[in-house]
Amino acid sequence: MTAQVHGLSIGVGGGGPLIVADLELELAAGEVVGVAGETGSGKTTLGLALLGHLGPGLQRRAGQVVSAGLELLGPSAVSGTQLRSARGRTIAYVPQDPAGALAPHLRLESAFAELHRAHRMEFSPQRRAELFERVGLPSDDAFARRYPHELSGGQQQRVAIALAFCLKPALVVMDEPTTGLDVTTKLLIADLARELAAAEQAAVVFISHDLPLLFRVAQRLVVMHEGRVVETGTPTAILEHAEHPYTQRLLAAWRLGGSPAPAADGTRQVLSVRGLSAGYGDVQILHEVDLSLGVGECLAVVGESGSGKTTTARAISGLHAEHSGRILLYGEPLAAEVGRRDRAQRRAIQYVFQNPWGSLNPRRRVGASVAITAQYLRGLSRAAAEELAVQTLLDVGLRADHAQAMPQHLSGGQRQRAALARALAAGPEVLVCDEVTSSLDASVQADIVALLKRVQAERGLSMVFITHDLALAGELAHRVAVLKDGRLLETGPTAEVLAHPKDPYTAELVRAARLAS
Amino acid sequence: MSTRLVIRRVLTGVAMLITVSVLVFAATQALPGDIARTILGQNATAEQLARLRGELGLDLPVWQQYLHWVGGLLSGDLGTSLASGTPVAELLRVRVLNSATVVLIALVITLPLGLLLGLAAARRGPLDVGISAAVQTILSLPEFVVGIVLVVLFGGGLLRWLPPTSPLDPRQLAWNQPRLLILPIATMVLIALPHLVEATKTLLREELATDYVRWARLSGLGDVRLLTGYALPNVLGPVAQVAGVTVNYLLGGVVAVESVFAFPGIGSELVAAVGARDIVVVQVIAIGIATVLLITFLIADLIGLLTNPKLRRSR
Amino acid sequence: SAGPAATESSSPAAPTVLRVGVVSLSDADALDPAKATTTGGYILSRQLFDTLTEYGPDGAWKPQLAASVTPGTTADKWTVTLNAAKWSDGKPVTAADVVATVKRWFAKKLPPAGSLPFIDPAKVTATDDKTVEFSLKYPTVTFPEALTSPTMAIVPADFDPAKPIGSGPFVLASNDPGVQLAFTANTGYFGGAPGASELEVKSFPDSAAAASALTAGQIDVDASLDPSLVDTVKTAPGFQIFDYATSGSLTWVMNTKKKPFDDPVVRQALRLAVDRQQLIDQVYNGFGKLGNDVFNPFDPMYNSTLAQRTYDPEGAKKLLTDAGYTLPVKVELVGTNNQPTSERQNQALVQQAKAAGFAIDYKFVDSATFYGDAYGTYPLSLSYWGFLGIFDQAAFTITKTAPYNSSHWTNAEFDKLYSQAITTVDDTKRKELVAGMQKIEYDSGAYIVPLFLSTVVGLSDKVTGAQAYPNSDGAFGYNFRILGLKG
Amino acid sequence: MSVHAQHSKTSGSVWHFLRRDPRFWAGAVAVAIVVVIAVAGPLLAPHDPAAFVGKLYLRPSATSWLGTDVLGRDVLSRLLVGGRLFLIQGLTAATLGVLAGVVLGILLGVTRGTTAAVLLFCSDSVMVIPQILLVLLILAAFGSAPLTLTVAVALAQVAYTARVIFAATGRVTTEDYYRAARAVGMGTGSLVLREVLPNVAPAVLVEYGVRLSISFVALASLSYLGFGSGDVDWGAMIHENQGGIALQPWAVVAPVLVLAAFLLGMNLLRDGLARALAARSAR
Ligand SMILES: Nc1ncnc2c1ncn2[C@@H]1O[C@H](COP(=O)(O)OP(=O)(O)OP(=O)(O)O)[C@@H](O)[C@H]1O
Ligand SMILES: Nc1ncnc2c1ncn2[C@@H]1O[C@H](COP(=O)(O)OP(=O)(O)OP(=O)(O)O)[C@@H](O)[C@H]1O
Ligand SMILES: [Mg+2]
Ligand SMILES: [Mg+2]
Ligand code: NI
Repeated sequence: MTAQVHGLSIGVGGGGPLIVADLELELAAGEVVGVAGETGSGKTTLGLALLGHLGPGLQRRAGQVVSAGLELLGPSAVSGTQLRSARGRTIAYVPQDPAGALAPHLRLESAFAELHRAHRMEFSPQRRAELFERVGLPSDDAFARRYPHELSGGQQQRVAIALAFCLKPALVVMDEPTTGLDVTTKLLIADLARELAAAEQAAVVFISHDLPLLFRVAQRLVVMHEGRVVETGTPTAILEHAEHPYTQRLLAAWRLGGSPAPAADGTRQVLSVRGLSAGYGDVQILHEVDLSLGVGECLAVVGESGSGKTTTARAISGLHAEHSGRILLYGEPLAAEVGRRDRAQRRAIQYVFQNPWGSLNPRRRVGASVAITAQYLRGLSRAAAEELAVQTLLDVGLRADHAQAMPQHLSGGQRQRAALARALAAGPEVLVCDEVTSSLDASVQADIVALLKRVQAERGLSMVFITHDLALAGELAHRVAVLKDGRLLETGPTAEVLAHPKDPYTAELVRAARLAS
Repeated sequence: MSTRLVIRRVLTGVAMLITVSVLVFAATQALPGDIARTILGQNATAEQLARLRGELGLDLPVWQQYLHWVGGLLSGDLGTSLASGTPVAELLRVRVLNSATVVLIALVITLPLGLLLGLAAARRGPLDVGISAAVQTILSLPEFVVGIVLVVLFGGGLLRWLPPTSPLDPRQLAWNQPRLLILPIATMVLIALPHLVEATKTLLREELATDYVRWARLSGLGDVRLLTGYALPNVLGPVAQVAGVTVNYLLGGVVAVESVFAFPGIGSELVAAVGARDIVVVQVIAIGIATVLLITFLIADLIGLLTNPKLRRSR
Repeated sequence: SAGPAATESSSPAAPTVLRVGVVSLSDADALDPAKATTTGGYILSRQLFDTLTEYGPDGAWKPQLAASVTPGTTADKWTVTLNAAKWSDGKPVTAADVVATVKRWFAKKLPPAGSLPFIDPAKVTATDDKTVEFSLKYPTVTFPEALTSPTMAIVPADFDPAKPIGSGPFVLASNDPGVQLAFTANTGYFGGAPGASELEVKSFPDSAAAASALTAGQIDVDASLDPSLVDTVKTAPGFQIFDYATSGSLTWVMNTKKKPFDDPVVRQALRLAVDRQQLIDQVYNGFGKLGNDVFNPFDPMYNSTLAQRTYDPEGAKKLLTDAGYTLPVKVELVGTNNQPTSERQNQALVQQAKAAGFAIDYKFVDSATFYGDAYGTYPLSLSYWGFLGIFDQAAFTITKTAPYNSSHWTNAEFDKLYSQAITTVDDTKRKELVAGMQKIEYDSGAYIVPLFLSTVVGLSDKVTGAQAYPNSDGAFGYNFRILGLKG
Repeated sequence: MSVHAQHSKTSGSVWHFLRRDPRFWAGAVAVAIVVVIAVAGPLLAPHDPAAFVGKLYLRPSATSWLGTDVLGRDVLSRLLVGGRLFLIQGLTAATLGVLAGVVLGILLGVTRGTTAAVLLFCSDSVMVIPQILLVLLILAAFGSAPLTLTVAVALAQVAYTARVIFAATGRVTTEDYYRAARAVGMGTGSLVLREVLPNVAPAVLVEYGVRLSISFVALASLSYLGFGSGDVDWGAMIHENQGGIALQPWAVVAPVLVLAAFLLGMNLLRDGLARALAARSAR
């Protein structure tokens, strides 16, 4: 066994809550163990414990961690120099955000040199070149002399992985090493972890909340929930007989699938965008984008991060006036600036924001936030608006008393529902949903998607659904538009685009989405 | 890329200086009554007044007066004191030297000391608690109180170690009269130090909490190396900027400190000039100090730019 | 009656540096003595130049650059003979220089011209190298006294203020406006070499700074010691106090053009509302001489028969109520820092007058504002006056034509007595007339002269030669030539 | 993504944090004592602060507990009386300055555009001049009457507050809830009142604390430099009695102590508040 965790409990301070409870884990050389679990379930805490590190204010309550024959946590744990020399050398860590984790003032080769120096080892450029080659980076010296900020995010992550494997450690802990990367790079990194584990004969702990990815990378899976391991086994075993309700929910969310509700009348155009170009200051982001949306239809706008999805959404909603081109509502051109649109127009198009944490005024009760739309856009009296607000909150699956809560007292999923309620309270015809699920946990994501489907069907809404997840698009949208670098690559019925992508980029996206499932 | 940033920064500085000069100039316009009469006194004849107005350009439209004034400053003609009729340049020569001596010596002491104390305080512990308490206390006190406390302690209140006032002999260079400089400089250092210590501490702490330091720690690097090899190189730029701000505190402190110690510098001259409503002198001092500060900030920012690793290029 | 008492220390031994602290030099210190209006200007004048006459240590005038000043049979003809003095460039001081100086005052309308209305510049003639004849416009018995002011220093015929060549006991070594003046002794001074071979006059922003510099050994003489700080100096080992009463005073000016001071009853009442002894005790730490609302006790003509006015708040109230005023009578007092003790003296008045039925609203303004456009319009203010003979004082501040009469008080009877007295050569007769003038002032004038200030000087024990100059402004009348250093 | 905010139930009020902050309470007590002295002082003063109670510079005695000052007045009584106007002036200056700065900052932050950029640049330029210099410049131009003094101190702060509030407003206007409010068609006035103001309020509160301290420091300094109101106040007491330090140190030390206690207390109070607000908004 490369590493063993035995009966480990970690808590906050002396008497605070337990963050990791009664944890058992065994790791063998060459094996990749995936750790899944929702946010806050204790994944990072476990990962760091494997390096004998506890965050500030955390305390070991019971149990021990033995890595590569060294007791790192426990009653007779090593400390000082011994602990220091074990870290980086026998147990290595790959951080979540490589952009922040690579020291900005060190060239890549200096980072390697520093690591060797810390462990009093001779640094050989060959080893570095070999590792760079293995992780798919240029192995030449010129590249090694670059500074971290001269690399792309994926390249930075690979450098971090190379560094972690550099001193041939027995155990590598990778904490969400793929967050913030696009789908293709994500898969590359996952494959890399698997290859390296086998080639270097190291045990790898791969932490992620991306279940599909873990199924792909891990030989063994550990599902954590509220600090406890609730499920453990091979991916296939878990897929087939998940026991814990939480795991079942996760799996259900993932398998959700399904197809969109039939569109009410796909032929009449509610909204059309003609030759939309937009930018910020001197930088042009969108180039001549054309979109159209039929009544009751759901159009998915898909694209990688930075492709201009949010910008498009804002332009449609009149929140980004710096644009040219025309936006038509039932054939009527809309003013660029929301303030210049009339009330009926403002009411017709409602925007649900990407990030639920910033979209509700933190100084206003949720109910009031919802009521304001009804007051302003429907001209209701205050009392009537508040009544409607409560009703709408109930509609989106919240409780009536949530109207009196402040946004900070709601969870992310609840907030997103509240934000949706705010949009619905206006009685809109078009709902613009900007990655409404991307900042939520997988299980919550599924609920929101189901909710959207329901309200769309019930109210006969048209919807622009923005996402970077093609699979999600398939589930909800009648048609898809693919954006890349601010240009419209292709557009068409969802099924058709998924089945026969015309553009190579779309094909790539489709392939990645398939691989993930 | 980098040169463009530098040029941009320099141009901003110049634009700021112009703005400041306009504001300072505007103060003259606010002055009640007739400047020419103020200079020449109540007995001046109409011709005398007219002649002086011509000389000072008081008959011109305001914007021409401004250009006249700025032109004068640029060509070294700092104008004539309203209260005394002496050329301002002559009036300030010795005082500028004196103040510069004190400020520079204080700066030379403050910078390394501030960094050192900041470094010491960055590591939590009893030292940090002590330093922080002292820093907080001094930060909340007016500058003159710091000076008075030193006088009470060392300048005759309790101990008679040092002269409580600093009447420099203008015929000698200031630093040839060290005993007279000790208390003013000590006060200046005490005024400026806390800002630097506090900023260095905060910057270092922020740096030590970054992901890359944490990762380096998890890769087995030692504490000392983390501080000197990782945190320090990355705070030098921001610290240079803070050091620039330190000059701001020193120059502002000059007013109160020189008054406490009866020190013949621009600060005490400023107070006297304000008492005499000698706006010409006040303006020259204000513009002078603003210029020095803008240049200091410029240098500090350039150091910040040059040490910013994000702007480094591999080649 | 030649030079001062400097002869005793004329041995040219090792250089002795006398360091004098004053409050305070200013940027406005003029090198042209005729334009001197500041402490520094007076100091420069006294060290670099000489006046024809000066007030001596006993307060009486005596010749200075002049060897003698004698009237003719009437007081409108005066003959001045000169001492054998030399300018610092080695040329002798001649009668022509004196004539040129006087003509310069009038040609350039310099302040002395305003103070000497009786001189006709066309009728000032040099009869030989050392003799000048003055034919005055009208008889003036106070001619010698009138020439004592440091602004009336004699300068060379080709005088250039940028390079001040003078006949005085010192020559200028360096001048840093507002910071320090440095002088070296004029060893060939006609009155004997000064006691110190070098003189440094250092500026301090306030008396406290100067006092601590004295006890810290940074200066040898604190020329303007605030009386409140006397004990700091006295208790420090090696230092002493030298003090003497002078004719200077901080005088309250009641503006008779403003209510309520247009009413003489109110003026008398306020005079009773001042506790003069308490002022001396509290503000001046016991240093000072009681004042009686008329000027210059050191003038031989001073009317000492007037009853000393004392604090009588009840009397004041009675005067006011009898005149139909409802108490308290509201008065605005405007003050500035024209002397270190002005502010305190004003504060004390506010307090004292409260008991006498006055509600004084004290407004402090900076000195530029004080002497600005509103000067002369304040109902009540505090002015620094003195060091003038009774006639000069009257001519400057009391008579109808006085240039500095900011009280705007006029009295025909007073003016008549004044013009009679100024032409009366006979001493007893003149004294009678002056007594009449002062009685009028005492009964209905617009000045409150609460006390005469003492000059209080802090000295290191090493300083020798200190003497009182009661009729001169500044420590020793700024005659630093008399001081020496021992050891 | 990385908005893993804790779904903690203890979002807690500011009080929740302040209650357990000993430094905050030390500051609060110090400030409270000084404020009580300033407000009730005139009632407590054993003597008329302008009356002569003995010779000048007397050491403390049974009749005058802190001795007498340069004019023989009771130091304790003057100390007790000297705070009222000082506090009023400081409060007024800070309030005026912050009000003006908040209005300016929010307007600039909400409108943006060229005018705003130019104004902002001007205010940034003003900040190059040390504050005391700025105040003195204003005094030189307008004279040093007490009201001018207060206004000058207030004016010297406007740029700083405007900067801070501008930044805070900027943070609000780039938030989605602000966009949402714009999208329902709220006018600028409503946006400012209903969206911006409530959310910059904590920043305003902290800024007000900072400006209060700075106003008091500036006023005390000016008073010490001789540009005070002319009435009894602590800065002026230090100034007029500095010469007598060796004779009667209490006349200087007492106002220095009161001033120091007050200003230090203000700082502790403000820092405590800032910490609590930060802790709350960290959620
Ligand atoms: N130093 C600490 N002090 C107090 N609580 C902590 C500390 N570190 C973590 N926690 C808490 O412990 C819980 C688990 O944290 P951890 O970072 O291990 O979660 P995670 O599973 O990695 O979540 P994520 O997916 O968001 O990264 C969280 O609720 C967190 O708030
Ligand atoms: N306020 C802004 N100022 C300048 N550039 C901006 C601004 N907002 C966005 N951008 C830039 O515009 C581009 C498109 O941004 P946009 O937010 O539309 O992307 P997106 O497709 O929504 O990405 P994501 O999936 O990350 O939300 C990006 O390169 C981004 O950096
Ligand atoms: Mg984590
Ligand atoms: Mg987006
Ligand atoms: Ni995440």
